[in-house]
Amino acid sequence: MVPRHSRKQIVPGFGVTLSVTLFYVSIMLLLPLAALLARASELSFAQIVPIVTSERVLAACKLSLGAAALAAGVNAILGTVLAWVLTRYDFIGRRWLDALIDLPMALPTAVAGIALSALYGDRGWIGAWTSHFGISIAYTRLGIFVALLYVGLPFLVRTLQPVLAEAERTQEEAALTLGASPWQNFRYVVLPQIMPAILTGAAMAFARGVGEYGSVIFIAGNIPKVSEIAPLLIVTKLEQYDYAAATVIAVFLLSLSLVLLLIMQKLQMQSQRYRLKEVQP
Amino acid sequence: MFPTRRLAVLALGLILGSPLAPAKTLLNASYDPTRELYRDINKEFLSDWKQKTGESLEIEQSHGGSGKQARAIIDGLEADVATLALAYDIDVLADKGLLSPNWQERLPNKGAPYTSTIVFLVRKGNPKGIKDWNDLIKADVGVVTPNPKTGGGARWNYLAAWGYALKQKGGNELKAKAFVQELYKHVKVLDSGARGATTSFAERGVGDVLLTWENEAFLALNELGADRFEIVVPSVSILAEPVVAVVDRVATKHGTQKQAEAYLSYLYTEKAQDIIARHGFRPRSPKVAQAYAERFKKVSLFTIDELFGGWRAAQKKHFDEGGLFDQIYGASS
Amino acid sequence: MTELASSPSIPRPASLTWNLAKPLRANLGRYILLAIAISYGVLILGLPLAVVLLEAFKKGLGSYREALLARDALGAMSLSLLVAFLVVPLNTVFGLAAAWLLGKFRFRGRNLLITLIDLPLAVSPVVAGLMFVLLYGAQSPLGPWLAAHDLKIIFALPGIWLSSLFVTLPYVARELLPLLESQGTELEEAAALLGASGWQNFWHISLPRMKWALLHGIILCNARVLGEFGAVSVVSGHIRGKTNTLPLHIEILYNEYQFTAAFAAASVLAFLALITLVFKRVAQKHHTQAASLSA
Amino acid sequence: MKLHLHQIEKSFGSSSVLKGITASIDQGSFITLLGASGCGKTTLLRILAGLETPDRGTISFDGQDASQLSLQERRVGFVFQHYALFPHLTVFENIVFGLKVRATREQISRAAMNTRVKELLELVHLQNFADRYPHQLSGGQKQRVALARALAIHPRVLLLDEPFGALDTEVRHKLREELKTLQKTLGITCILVTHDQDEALALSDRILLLREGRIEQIGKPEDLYLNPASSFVMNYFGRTNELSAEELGFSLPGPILVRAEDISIDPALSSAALARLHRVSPRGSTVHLELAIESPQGERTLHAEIPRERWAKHPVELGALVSWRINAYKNFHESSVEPSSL
Repeated sequence: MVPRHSRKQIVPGFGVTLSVTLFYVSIMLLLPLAALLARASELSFAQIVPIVTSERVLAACKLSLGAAALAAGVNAILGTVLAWVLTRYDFIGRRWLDALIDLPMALPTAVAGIALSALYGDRGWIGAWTSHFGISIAYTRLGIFVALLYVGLPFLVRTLQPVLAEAERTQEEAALTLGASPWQNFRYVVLPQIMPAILTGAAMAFARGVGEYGSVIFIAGNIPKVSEIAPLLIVTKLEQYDYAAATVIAVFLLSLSLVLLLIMQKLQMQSQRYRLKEVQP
Repeated sequence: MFPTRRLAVLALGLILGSPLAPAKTLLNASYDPTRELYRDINKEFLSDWKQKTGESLEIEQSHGGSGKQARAIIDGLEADVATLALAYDIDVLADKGLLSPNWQERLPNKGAPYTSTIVFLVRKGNPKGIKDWNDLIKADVGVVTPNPKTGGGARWNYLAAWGYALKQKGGNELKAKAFVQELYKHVKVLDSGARGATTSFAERGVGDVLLTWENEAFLALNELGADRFEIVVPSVSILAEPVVAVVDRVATKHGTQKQAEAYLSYLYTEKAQDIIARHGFRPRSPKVAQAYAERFKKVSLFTIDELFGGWRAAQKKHFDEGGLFDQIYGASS
Repeated sequence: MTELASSPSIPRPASLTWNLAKPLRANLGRYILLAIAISYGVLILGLPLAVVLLEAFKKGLGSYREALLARDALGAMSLSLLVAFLVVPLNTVFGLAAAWLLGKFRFRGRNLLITLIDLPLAVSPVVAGLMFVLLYGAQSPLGPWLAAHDLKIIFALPGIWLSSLFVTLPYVARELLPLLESQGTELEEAAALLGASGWQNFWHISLPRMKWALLHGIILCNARVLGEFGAVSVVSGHIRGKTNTLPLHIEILYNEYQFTAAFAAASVLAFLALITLVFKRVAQKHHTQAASLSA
Repeated sequence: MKLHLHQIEKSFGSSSVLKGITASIDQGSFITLLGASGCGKTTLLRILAGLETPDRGTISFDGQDASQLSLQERRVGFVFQHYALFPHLTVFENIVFGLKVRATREQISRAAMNTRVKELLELVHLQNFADRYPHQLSGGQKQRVALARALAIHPRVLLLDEPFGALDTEVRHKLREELKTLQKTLGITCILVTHDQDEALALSDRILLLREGRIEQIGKPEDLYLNPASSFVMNYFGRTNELSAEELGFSLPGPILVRAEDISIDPALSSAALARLHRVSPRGSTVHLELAIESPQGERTLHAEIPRERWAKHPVELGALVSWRINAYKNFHESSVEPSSL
């Protein structure tokens, strides 16, 4: 079956790729999604409300959202610095640091959780040092925050690197010749143009943080209403054979992530609006 | 560098499902603390079964939180036998029609070939001087116990504490709730399962006392170093009865009903009871119990039926949504 | 969500002497930035890796080797590799098709499709596992039919395959999309005008230009499949030696107090990822150098 | 503002781009750095701007060593070939940028900045484009904004890197005039990099012709044109023929270089040297002829350029025989030969 070459696209492959993508997305993605939604919709609205508004669920969701937002915020700042250094400077060990960025992708989240709790526990390298000042990190909300920093960092750095690498150098040179200090050059010329990419990376880190399970449960105290995160709540409900509650919370978390993705989508569009390619000779 | 031949066999076995697997296999879905126990039991049973029937059987093990395993079986994990932490988790399987509701009558001691109890594990030298349950709520004591919502052992811990408070002079529901509430205020970490709690206490140095199965305490001593911890047996505790049952629907489907029943009854034999005692579980057989008398200290034990009217009642009253545990945590934080 | 936008073939960045013309004070700013970046990177990412490696080799090389060659460990590794073998190629083909479609064409519903493809990145792995339990579990509508035909999906390889596939679905697509979008369509149009068929166009013009992003996407997808814990633990029956992937095996080791063995197995995954990534950078560097020499 | 360069050397990796440049540029003059691509002219400009640092050699602004000056203290205006306008800022914000970043240090009031920008917008005829975004402007308009932006900080010297390279010819000529008049009215020193000799001849007070990192010649446009220091310089301006001394009956060593416009043709006289008209191509004010001549070394083509009016007066058909003679020539092997008035 030769795909009909629609007139307007002389670039090939529209038909083929469209059918492959739609088939794959519907089987591998929409079907499981539908199962989740179907199971959740078996509950009447009256049944859903008490689940979602129960104190424990709200506390868990607030915790998951708050910690993920905070971690995404910190990563937005320090991630940008890391991305800037990785694209703009050449220093020994740059390649290793760059490879390290992908570590959270490779290491199973559970292992990261164990390593982080060993690190930040009261007898860990850092934990011992901080408990010296009376601050204990592991098994508190701070521990969750640290785990989400670990999980979220790659998203910022990897989103920013291509944008920084491809940003027009001549604009920065123009700013410098006009007398801007490096900070002013970053603040007024570079930052406004990479802001959409930062926000996109931060939103991804946030979305990933909200859903993170493996690395967090090992370092969080998991005390209901104190340090019990939403994904753990889903698992707990599941193990109490309370499928309804588990699916409802899952759908709630899922719709939240979807909203996030749409916001990010708009950011991406917005960034294309004024960042036009300079006319190449 | 991975043995490709092995990979192929594994893939084949998995994809084609068990019927084509050469020998019949039994899948034993069990809870966390029995990993070491069933490793030894299975070896003995298989050789014993080979002598008796000449059939070379295979047993696969699956371990996890008691509730989690029960859910997995409900969701389709084809376990021929379930050896879980508490009767409630098997009742739930019965509710789903996986086995007959009167499963407890089909094996001696209501399907509990071994028992245990809840004890304390403290740091060597017992720095905080913890002797009994009431010491747990002293100001500077940090308690570690798994989450009763997910862990089987955790629920025995909770009920043991509740039972202790009830059995004190003038003890009543209100006092018991206050005591348990105070106890959980001291809890710093709620791991999902017994093993997680032990690791938090032993490996990561959280808290001062760990509430755990007696058998787990023994295991912790010889695995993590008897020089670092010691066991404190409280004045009164609960008779923890982990239970075993054949999952009829799966066994009949696999045609392993006979082997499954033999496997579980084997647990009651002298040989098995001895292995059970060696792994720190309290044996049912008086003779073996006699032999390990000095290991299992005398402690007055109450049963769940006596104080809580059985597992279904206890689960409903304490652990279900909005139950006493939720209220305790509602008020405490 | 443009997660994991391609980590580019990093062009040779301006060397540190970019603006030495300025007095020391400005360079100080540069070194402070460098210090902040490196210390943050090491603190957040380096130390956990160090802990893993330290614990893995704590009892010396002998026990490290022994841990890796234990029967269950090998079984877990083989299963993980088998799952990766069944997932990565599929996600790669899908990634290529999706990125080509979304990068080269504009059509109604394109944005919705992009958002959908991003979704697995935002969905908690636990929810991903739950979805498949609800879809193929015994209690699901399909349950009885599957049981009747003795088709085991969850608590067996298919379930693990499906959930791993779901979680890593976007990785290749995410890596290629920004690149294809920025590359525009001039070259492909030119090739098409010269009479190149769809496949020739793709094979000779487009593929060579996205080679590195594709390789990076595959590496990440592979690393993620091997490292997936949350989703797989929900659908795997934790049957020893049968449905335990490496991460699950690590959890078992950890729960059996064999901490060194657990970290040893974990270090394998960490090494695998870091080495493939550095290898890619090195190969890329030679490639770009070779290209610039011949240009 | 006196700008002095002394022995500037610069190399990138193994290739040395500037091999010792010494020159001094006085206040208010319009200098062009002319040369083929790769001769180091842009690098030299960037070194002047402080965007690159020389490996060796010094630059001084009014006697002050530039390497001590921060980019801000240098106060240099720089116009890029591709404008380098800030796409996320309006025309107004682009132009005011240089003032805004130094406002705090040099106490420039908001009002002063506004008037300065308005002034500049008038100067470049973009009064009512203040709040447009760069992507809404034409190439010419963009370059004017870049020019205004560079001038905003009252720069001591204005550096332009092939500013008109990306523009079409008609806009290019218009902007050249504007730049020339602007430079004269403001009396600001300008240094412009170009590879287009017409542009250099039209704009410069003095031309600095570069070849492979060295200065080939510095001088007024007419000097370089009329008395080039070397065959390279002569070749660079206009089309030049290379003839051997024997062909012309001279007793000079080395080749004789004759500019196309120094060759004139007459109706075929038996005594004069003969050539066959091979091709005619009119080029605006002049007509370009290609003549085929016999010489001891075989068939050779000669390029001649004659004013359009003379060609109109006595045209020659293709293929006809004509006699030709040279009115001026150059020979670079003795130092003092005068253009012989043959």
